Amino acid sequence: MGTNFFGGKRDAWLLVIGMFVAVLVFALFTSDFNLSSFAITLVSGLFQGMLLFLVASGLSLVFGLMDILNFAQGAYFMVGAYLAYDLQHATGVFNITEAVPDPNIRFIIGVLVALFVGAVLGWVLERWLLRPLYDRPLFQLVLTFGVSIIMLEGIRNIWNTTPYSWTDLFAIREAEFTLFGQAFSMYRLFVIGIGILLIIGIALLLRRTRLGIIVRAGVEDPEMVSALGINVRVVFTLVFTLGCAVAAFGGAIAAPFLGATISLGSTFLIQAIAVIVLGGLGSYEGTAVGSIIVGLALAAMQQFSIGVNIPVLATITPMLLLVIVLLVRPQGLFGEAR
Amino acid sequence: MSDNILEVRDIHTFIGQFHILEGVSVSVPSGAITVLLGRNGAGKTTTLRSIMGLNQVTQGDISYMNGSLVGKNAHKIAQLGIGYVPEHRAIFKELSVRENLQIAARKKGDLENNLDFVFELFPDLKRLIELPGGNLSGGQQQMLAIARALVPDNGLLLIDEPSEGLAPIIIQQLIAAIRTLAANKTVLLVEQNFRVASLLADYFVIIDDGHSVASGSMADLHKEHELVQRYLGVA
Amino acid sequence: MAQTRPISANAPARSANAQNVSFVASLRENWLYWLILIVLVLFPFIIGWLSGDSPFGTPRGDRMVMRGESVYAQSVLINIFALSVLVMSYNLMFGFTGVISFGHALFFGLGGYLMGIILEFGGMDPNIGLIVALVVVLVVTGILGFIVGIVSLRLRGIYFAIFTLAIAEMGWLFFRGLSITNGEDGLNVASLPEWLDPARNRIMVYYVGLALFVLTFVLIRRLVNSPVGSVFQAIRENEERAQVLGYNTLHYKLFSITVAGMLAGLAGMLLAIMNKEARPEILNVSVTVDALLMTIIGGVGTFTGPVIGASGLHLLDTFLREAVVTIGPITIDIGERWTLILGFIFVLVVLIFPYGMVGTWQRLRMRFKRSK
Amino acid sequence: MSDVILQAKNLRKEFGGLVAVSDVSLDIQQGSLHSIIGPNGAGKTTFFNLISGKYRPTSGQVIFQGHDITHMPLHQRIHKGMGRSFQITNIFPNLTVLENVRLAVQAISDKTFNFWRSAAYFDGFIERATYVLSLVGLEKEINLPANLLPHGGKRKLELAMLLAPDPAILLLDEPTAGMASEQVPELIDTINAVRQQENKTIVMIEHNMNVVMGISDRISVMNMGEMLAEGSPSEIAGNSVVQEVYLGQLYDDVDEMAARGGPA
Repeated sequence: MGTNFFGGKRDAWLLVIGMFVAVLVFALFTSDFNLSSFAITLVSGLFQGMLLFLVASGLSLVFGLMDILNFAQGAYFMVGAYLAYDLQHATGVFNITEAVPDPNIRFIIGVLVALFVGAVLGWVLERWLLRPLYDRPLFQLVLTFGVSIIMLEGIRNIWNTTPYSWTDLFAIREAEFTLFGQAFSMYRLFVIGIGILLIIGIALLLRRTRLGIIVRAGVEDPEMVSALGINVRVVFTLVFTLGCAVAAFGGAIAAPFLGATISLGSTFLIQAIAVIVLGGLGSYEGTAVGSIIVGLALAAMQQFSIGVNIPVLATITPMLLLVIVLLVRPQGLFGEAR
Repeated sequence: MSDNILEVRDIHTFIGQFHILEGVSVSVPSGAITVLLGRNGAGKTTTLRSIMGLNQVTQGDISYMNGSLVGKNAHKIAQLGIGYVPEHRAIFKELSVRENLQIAARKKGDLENNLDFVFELFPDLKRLIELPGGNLSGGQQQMLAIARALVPDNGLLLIDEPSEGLAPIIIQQLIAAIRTLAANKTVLLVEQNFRVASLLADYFVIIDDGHSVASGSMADLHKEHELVQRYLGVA
Repeated sequence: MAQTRPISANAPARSANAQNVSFVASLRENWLYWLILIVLVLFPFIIGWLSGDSPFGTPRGDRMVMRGESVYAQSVLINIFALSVLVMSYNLMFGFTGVISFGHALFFGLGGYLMGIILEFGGMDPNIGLIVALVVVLVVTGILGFIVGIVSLRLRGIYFAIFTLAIAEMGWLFFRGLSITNGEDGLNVASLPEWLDPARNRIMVYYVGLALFVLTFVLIRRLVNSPVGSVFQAIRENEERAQVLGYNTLHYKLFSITVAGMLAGLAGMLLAIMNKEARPEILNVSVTVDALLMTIIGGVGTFTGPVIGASGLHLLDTFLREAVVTIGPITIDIGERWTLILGFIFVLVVLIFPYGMVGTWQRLRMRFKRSK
Repeated sequence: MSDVILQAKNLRKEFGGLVAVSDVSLDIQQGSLHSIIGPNGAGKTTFFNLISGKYRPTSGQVIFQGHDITHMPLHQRIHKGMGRSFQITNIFPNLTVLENVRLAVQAISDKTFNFWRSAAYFDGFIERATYVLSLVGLEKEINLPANLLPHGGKRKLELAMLLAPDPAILLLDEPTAGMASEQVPELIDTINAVRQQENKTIVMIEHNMNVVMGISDRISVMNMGEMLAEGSPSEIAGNSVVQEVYLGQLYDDVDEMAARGGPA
């Protein structure tokens, strides 16, 4: 991975740099070389990229390690969003506005509860439903899909189908900052910051800790890891739980911007799948880089599609990018050629 | 036979629908090197994998230091002190040599205590320590695979085809290393190459078509020309 | 995926000189299929007789739409036909050839949309429009299947699956945003020929649907039992070995994908006729996922599995959606929780039937036979 | 040398800098049984993969019946009359024995791309398949799913699939690998019978020296990716270089070293 930064993966990195340059040039072009609208594109792109990463990172780690494409990942994102919304606002199921009058603290509580619930639900799914199916990968796919339906319906039954938009503001959601003369909500910066911290955090976890070494080894050859005396199944459960928790966490911190809606999960899931395949399945750096590229491209395309008045252009961007990358590099950016 | 550290009794193993082992028995005396001989596809590798818990044994028993291994998960078996060096090495290519060794440590101090011995045995590894495993040559990977099994305090090593695809000069080094490490470990070896096997092993078991068909001391095997020709095809 | 592979679907080969008695033989061998066919042909009349409603429907309301028990039952079956054809076509590619695609919805949806666009904007006589639509759907889905196949079959396994997903998602997003087809609201298909208008002549739509269903079933059965079909299965079992035998496996996979795509297009046409509209949902990935799930639940690589999976789930869907169950003091509105129940059904079937319903049944029967 | 059926010219294959086969040339005479021997890792299987088309050579040429087939894809070589077996048993496990062979017969027929007619067209295929199965002695097992055959039976099935399209040359990769020793003579008889009845050219990799010495017309010896020697069985048995490299020298210094008690 990082040890030979430009070693075996030189082609991939060259391609990545090329794509970055192309996307940024395109963004400059769509903003008519106006720095303040370029800044909008940049911030919005990074923001969307980080949200994508929050769903994609878990998906990618789980796929790399266990060969499971977790179709329920989007539902975990949604659970996080709904929980955070509910705990923040007086409407909904749990009303803690009187017990905790400070909206900032309520937000923190919401995020933590989302993280915790995501972890618990992730643990249940892996430990009790997926584990009996380890030698039947196709059925694992069906199962995660069934679980995503159950979770979606659960949400529908608890919170009904009306979309919630976030109304209860708190400190960083209100604050603003200025870039090239353009004012932005501080909250975008906050999400970007969280995303960057998470990218670095997971990278450090993978590089520096014993668990990380085991996970990276497990991606290559889980059987050999177990033959070295390590209980790989426990590691599987741990990583799966972590992936679901991060997705729910992502939903929670996305909610102040995106609100909580029924279609949130499927949109992010499909885009996240596009990201991890584009980045190369099983490659963490591919997922990180892919998230940012797709996020930036999305923002630039959004800008562009407003200009030409073809809104479809923006929504198909992640898919289009994926198709192009796979045609150029069938194994994705950082995937291993077979 | 209390001085046999490992006793495999009449095991049967399926891989999918294929009945691979149809009655294999192997006794491994402690402190010695035992070799499994036999031709390609005879079931030697499956025997090692069955001992290690990587293939499910459906019948028969495997006892290690008087406890049964049958039905145990691979990681539990490894924790009992059995080191496994698989066919084709199974080095983690993305991990550095150091990380490949680190991951094998089962408790604090494993790596520190045994690293000197490992470097003494395979001095090459010392200078390659920060390189990704995938960048090593075949011989170096084989050394790393054996070194990895030496990091924890294993009493028994299962080594599958150490000489496969290696140049003679490397094979020489490996033979010397395995002999050195066997001074205080028990080794069960799979070796296709009869010459290498003769140089290493004290005892042999011949496996043919999923059955163990002969066993004894290696010194005696050299007199059994008929046996050698029949099962091993060596003139 | 070895565990989902069925025992060879090939019937034992019969010798050629037995061909004149083969009809009788096939009657004896396939009596259950013939029986089901007869029941399906008579179905509108049986329901009509049982319920007392006319099988052709009774005009009601100011728009004089044909209604009645029999007509309603027919519409349930028409939906099942369309769904079964879709799932059978998916199974041809996935179950018999071993190609996993996540983009099947594209072909299904294009069938509906192309027909709708031709009928609504073509300005042709509806009968001619329908024939033109049929030809265009077959040609476009065929060519598209071929192109998607040729471009993407060099991708392996999951990369191919996700590539097809991306293509299909773009199709969905495109039609969802396309204003001439009313975007998310969908395109109304009002210009159907009178004889095939489900509001007036439901029974004709029923027989057209039945014909498509039977044709697809027979086509797939013959195809799979033909020389080409045995190569499909060889590819599923061991593609490299098939190459080494001297087969250009790319050709066969392309053929399988193309035929599957065309059949899915026809299924989409049928559904659009029945609903008199084409909505973007028919292009959504959930259509593909449904086809995949119904195949797996019914039995991958079996002839009847997809039909059983499709009809079973659709029937459950239809009847449980409005059901209210009262057990003692507890009243459960199943309809409200139907999708939730569906989710549980997926989970349970996966845990209980390791080879799908038909696959598990076949295996049990084989084991029983062998032990006898 | 007009009756050379297969010719390898300076074949070379590198895997990421590692030379697996180093400029190997070889002529195979029409109708001969030519064995390739050598220690593990000598590059025999890689060489086979180059001839049969599984790998593309880094450089060099393969000439078959006068045509350059170096870049011909796998499936076309079958139609040109080349058949190849595998070290690992490679069959269609869930299809019947007959289906396995029938597919092999069908592969070279012009009726291959028929997707409607069923029974009628299968007849000719089945006739040939049954004949080939009787040739290898599997006539009783034709309706068994292939994965239920014992190991020796699977190797015979492989041989039958190989013979089915009536190839001009057979490439056998360790045909006796993994067979019970009692079954080996039977397989050798089968190979000999096939060779005489059907007048095939056979190229074979084999470990079992008895087999090799007993039935080969020519033997080539490979070592470390290079072709070391070629000759009749008696020439090879008497060749001192071969003796040294394949059977002796490689390990003589190992013996020596062992005697000294460690590497220098």
